[in-house]
Amino acid sequence: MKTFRALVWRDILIGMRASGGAALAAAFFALIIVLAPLGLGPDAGTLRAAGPGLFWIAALLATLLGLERVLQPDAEDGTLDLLRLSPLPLELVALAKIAAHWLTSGFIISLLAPLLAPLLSLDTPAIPILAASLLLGTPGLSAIGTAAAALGTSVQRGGMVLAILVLPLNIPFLIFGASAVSAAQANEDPTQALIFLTAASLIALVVGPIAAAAALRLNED
Amino acid sequence: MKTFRALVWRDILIGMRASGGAALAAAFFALIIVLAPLGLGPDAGTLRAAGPGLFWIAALLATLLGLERVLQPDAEDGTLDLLRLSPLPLELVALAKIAAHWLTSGFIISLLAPLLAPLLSLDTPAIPILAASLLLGTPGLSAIGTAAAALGTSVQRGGMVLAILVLPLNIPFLIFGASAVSAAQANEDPTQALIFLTAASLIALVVGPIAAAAALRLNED
Amino acid sequence: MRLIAEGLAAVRGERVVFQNINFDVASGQALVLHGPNGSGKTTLLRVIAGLLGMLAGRMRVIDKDGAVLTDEARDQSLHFVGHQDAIRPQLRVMETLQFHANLLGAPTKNVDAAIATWGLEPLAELSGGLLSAGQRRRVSLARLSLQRRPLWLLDEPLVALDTPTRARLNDICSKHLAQGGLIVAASHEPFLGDRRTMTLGYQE
Amino acid sequence: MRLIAEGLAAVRGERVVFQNINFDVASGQALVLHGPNGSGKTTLLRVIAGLLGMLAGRMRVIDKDGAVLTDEARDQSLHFVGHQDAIRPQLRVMETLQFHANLLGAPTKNVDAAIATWGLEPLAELSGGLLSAGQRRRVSLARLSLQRRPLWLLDEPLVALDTPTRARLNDICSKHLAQGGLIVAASHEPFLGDRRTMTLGYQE
Amino acid sequence: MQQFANPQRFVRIAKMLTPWLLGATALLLVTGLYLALFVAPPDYQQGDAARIMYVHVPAAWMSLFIYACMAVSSAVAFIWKHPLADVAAKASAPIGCVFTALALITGSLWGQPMWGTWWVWDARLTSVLILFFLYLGYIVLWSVIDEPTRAARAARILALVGAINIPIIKFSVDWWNTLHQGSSVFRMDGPTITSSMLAPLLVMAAGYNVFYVTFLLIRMRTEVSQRRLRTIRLGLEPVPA
Ligand code: HEM
Ligand SMILES: Nc1ncnc2c1ncn2[C@@H]1O[C@H](COP(=O)(O)OP(=O)(O)OP(=O)(O)O)[C@@H](O)[C@H]1O
Ligand SMILES: Nc1ncnc2c1ncn2[C@@H]1O[C@H](COP(=O)(O)OP(=O)(O)OP(=O)(O)O)[C@@H](O)[C@H]1O
Ligand SMILES: [Mg+2]
Ligand SMILES: [Mg+2]
Repeated sequence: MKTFRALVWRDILIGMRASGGAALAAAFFALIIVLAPLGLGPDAGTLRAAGPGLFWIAALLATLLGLERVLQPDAEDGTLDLLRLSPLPLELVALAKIAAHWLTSGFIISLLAPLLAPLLSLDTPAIPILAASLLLGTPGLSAIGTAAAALGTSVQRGGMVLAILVLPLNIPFLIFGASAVSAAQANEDPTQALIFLTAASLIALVVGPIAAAAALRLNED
Repeated sequence: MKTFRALVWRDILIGMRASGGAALAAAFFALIIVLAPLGLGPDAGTLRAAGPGLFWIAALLATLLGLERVLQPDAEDGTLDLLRLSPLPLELVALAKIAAHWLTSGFIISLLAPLLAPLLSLDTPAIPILAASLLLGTPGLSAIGTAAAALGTSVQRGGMVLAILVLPLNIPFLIFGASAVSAAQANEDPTQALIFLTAASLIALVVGPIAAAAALRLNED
Repeated sequence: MRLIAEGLAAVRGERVVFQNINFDVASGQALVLHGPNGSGKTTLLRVIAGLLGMLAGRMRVIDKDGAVLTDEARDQSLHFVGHQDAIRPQLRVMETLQFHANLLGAPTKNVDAAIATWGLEPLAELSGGLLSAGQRRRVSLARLSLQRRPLWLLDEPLVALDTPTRARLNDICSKHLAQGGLIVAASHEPFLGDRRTMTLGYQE
Repeated sequence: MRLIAEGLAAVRGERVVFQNINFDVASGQALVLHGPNGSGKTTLLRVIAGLLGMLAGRMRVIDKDGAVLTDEARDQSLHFVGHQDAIRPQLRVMETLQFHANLLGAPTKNVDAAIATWGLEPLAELSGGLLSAGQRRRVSLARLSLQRRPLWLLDEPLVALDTPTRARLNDICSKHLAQGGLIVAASHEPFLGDRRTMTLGYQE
Repeated sequence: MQQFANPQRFVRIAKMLTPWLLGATALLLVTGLYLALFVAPPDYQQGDAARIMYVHVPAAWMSLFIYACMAVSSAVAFIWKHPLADVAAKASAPIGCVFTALALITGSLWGQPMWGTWWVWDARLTSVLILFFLYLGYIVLWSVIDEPTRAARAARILALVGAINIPIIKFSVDWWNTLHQGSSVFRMDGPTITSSMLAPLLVMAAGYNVFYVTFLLIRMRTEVSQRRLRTIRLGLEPVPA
């Protein structure tokens, strides 16, 4: 447990001190939301309709951004060898990586989103649903992404391409997330979409670490 | 000249073989465009209105993505030292980096965009304008980005954050680019917007390499 | 404790790097691997650490009661110090060692002792990115002192170290052997008075 | 050609790493830098190469006609082989050396000669990421043979090399000196029979 | 089991079977198409457009079935390290990819007259699109890793993780209210479709299946001989299984 915490903390520390980390994901997210009206034109109706989708697309892209730094540097500088030799099971190592990635991306984004909501003319009742959907959904995105990053470490010439290959797995998150917020905007009940979103997240959080650990063991060659 | 070509070719080669490169930027771009209807809902009217902006936002983000790999690895593995000792002036080194980055991002994207246009229900007359605006504008984005990346190498703890700081400089490209395409969709004349776009690109292509070279010289400690 | 290898063979990519390697190292003994570049010294050390699969052969670590250790138990009774030093530029030396202690499952208080053993006091607050080549190596060797483990696997430990530190490494290793430890090391220079050496073939 | 340094001093970050360094190396001479880890050998080599600014002092490279070289001319009359090897995992050894030849402004046909000189033929088609430690070093030393340049700056050139390659490096350096070249090298081991050494102070 | 474990024997047997299988494929597909286009009655609601069904439905079944086969062989490769299991999974992927594309294309061709649109983002359609991406990803993964042993291990993981999608596709029509209709053949309580329509459907399905087996064997044979060539070329001793 102590090792687990130490691992999460180290990744957060590096993320904060190095190129970007939490700030990077948050800035990227904010940027997409700020740029949207510039690109789409300032019509409140269009923005309001596009809002839920834009927020979720932005979240997807922002979590994608940091994935290359989740495991690649560890593989390059030998830390991965030490992780594999450590008493902590690799599944928990993967979970720690997921946690650190989420805390520096999805979590920050969820806190940031309500502040940015007015920029896209989001209805007030939809704002807590936006935050909730991001909080519930982004852990799943981090889990899928980390599993992809783990596969990436074993691919000499693959890297982020893999993350993009796994992005199809993120589509359900986008659909459920955006439809929860849209439902709230239309005064409908977002519960069902949120339940599906949570289920997807939970599945990803169970399967992701197992797949990531299997991929890390793969380096045994 | 031969050195210049060799430098461009090497970066393209590494990009193609390593994590992503051309494929990455293209896939990222395509992904944003494919995800857009998922998030925004499939209404053709909304998509058509949002289309030009979405394409340009996607282009901005896709060029941003590869910037970390333009100079950071060279700084880390000592290639930058050799570049500084080489007879090629650092301004030309920077220009070569810009060219390689553009060829593996903006250029590919410009070719890809017309194929993706139907997904966002873009009008047929707007499609060549979309391609033209991307071809004219993205070199400027690469130039600004490379200058930012050069600054990044001299800042121990900066990296991509700088790219995001420089993104405000990219806003004019977004505005002129999107409005050229929108004008074409509205059967208006896109020439003026395209001229502004080209001007912005040219300025960036002149100032960018000079700024980047200055930033690289800064490492002299 | 004993480390016994029989008929080991390993491939890297498409090439058989070595074949039919046999050795038997017991408590208090050191084995120094020599051989030309690319002959598979690093590969062999990684195979022993379980970081790389072997193509053929058998490797056993036997504890003092004669029982064969499981893979997990083996992982926890060895230290691996390779070419790569697992030092991140963003972390201070102190933080790096604390993290390594955590990974080993060692109490964090051992960090101070390790810092003292390797003379890292003046560097403790420096970021990893600012260290000189030899300073990095010292930080990475300091892992050895974070937790007592019997089997040390050292890949070219002398590289980049200055003369006093080489002597210190030699002392620390000799003491480790005297206390019943085992060392397998790769080196291009004489190491540990070359107690027992094995030369890997020319395979290029 | 002559390399003359007078009263050199350099800072890294907040620290004065060395001060008041003087030397004078002429054609055919080698200077080997010794000194503990962190004493500034790497820093000094980078200052000589012009990659790092100096805090105080003066450094001149004088050609055989007695004229002081400009910074550009100096850059083009030296080879710098540092700790970092500028080898990208995605490029094959052959491609890496071709790229380095281009950077030096040397004709690409020299690559084959360099490969032969350093015994890299079996590795030419291997990706950089697959090389062993010593093989990487050899590729990076092969830069020396891509173009004839008088001043060689070598940072711990012996590291990771096997015994035959050490001998080869020694021969190549001796030949370079015999042809009127200059060498400034940092090393923790005896190098070039330690013709002339300078020991940097203890600064930790 | 042991006799198939030997790749040489596998190649021999596969070679022997290939002409027969090719013949059977041709026969079944021709019969199936004839029955579908000329014998089966037009649908009382949809008219002749419903004939797309005989191409679409079995293709959709195959897309699921082949992925399931890939997942199972990957699991076999994972657990028993059987040398042919990875080869089977690798050889299946492009065939499955083609069937998925066929299901998507015929589905959206059918969607235009039936739903008035080529495409909707409902659960069934979206999950099949994801399946298509997974096939592509699997193929790309094999191609980006040079060493077959390593690529095989990475691909296994992707195939197994992606298998989650299969039940989602299968049950999406029950879990969510979608435009796409529910199952009428593979049901607990037996098929609910008239036998005049069921017969051509089943003949087509059989034809697709034999097609799959045929090309699977051909592709596996090439793969096995390519690997042998590679081993010889690189001067490796045969790796003990
Ligand atoms: C691109 C669009 C479509 C896709 C991706 C798609 C996908 C699928 C899949 C995966 C199945 C197999 C389901 C199973 O085995 O349980 C299936 C079956 C079927 N589809 Fe589609 N479909 C599409 C469009 C359509 C349309 C437009 C129709 C007609 C209204 C249709 C009618 C059917 C029928 C009748 C079945 C057989 C169900 C059964 O009896 O088991 N599909 N489709
Ligand atoms: N994927 C691969 N394909 C072919 N050869 C490979 C591959 N990976 C590694 N090699 C080769 O395997 C050998 C590995 O050698 P290893 O790193 O074990 O050498 P070493 O004895 O430690 O050498 P050094 O003294 O230089 O450290 C090298 O010759 C390397 O070129
Ligand atoms: N920003 C900084 N702040 C403080 N100290 C620094 C900074 N950057 C470098 N240093 C210190 O400057 C010294 C640089 O030493 P240098 O790399 O030149 O040593 P060296 O003699 O080559 O050592 P080695 O034998 O280990 O290669 C080191 O002691 C290092 O810790
Ligand atoms: Mg080695
Ligand atoms: Mg040094």
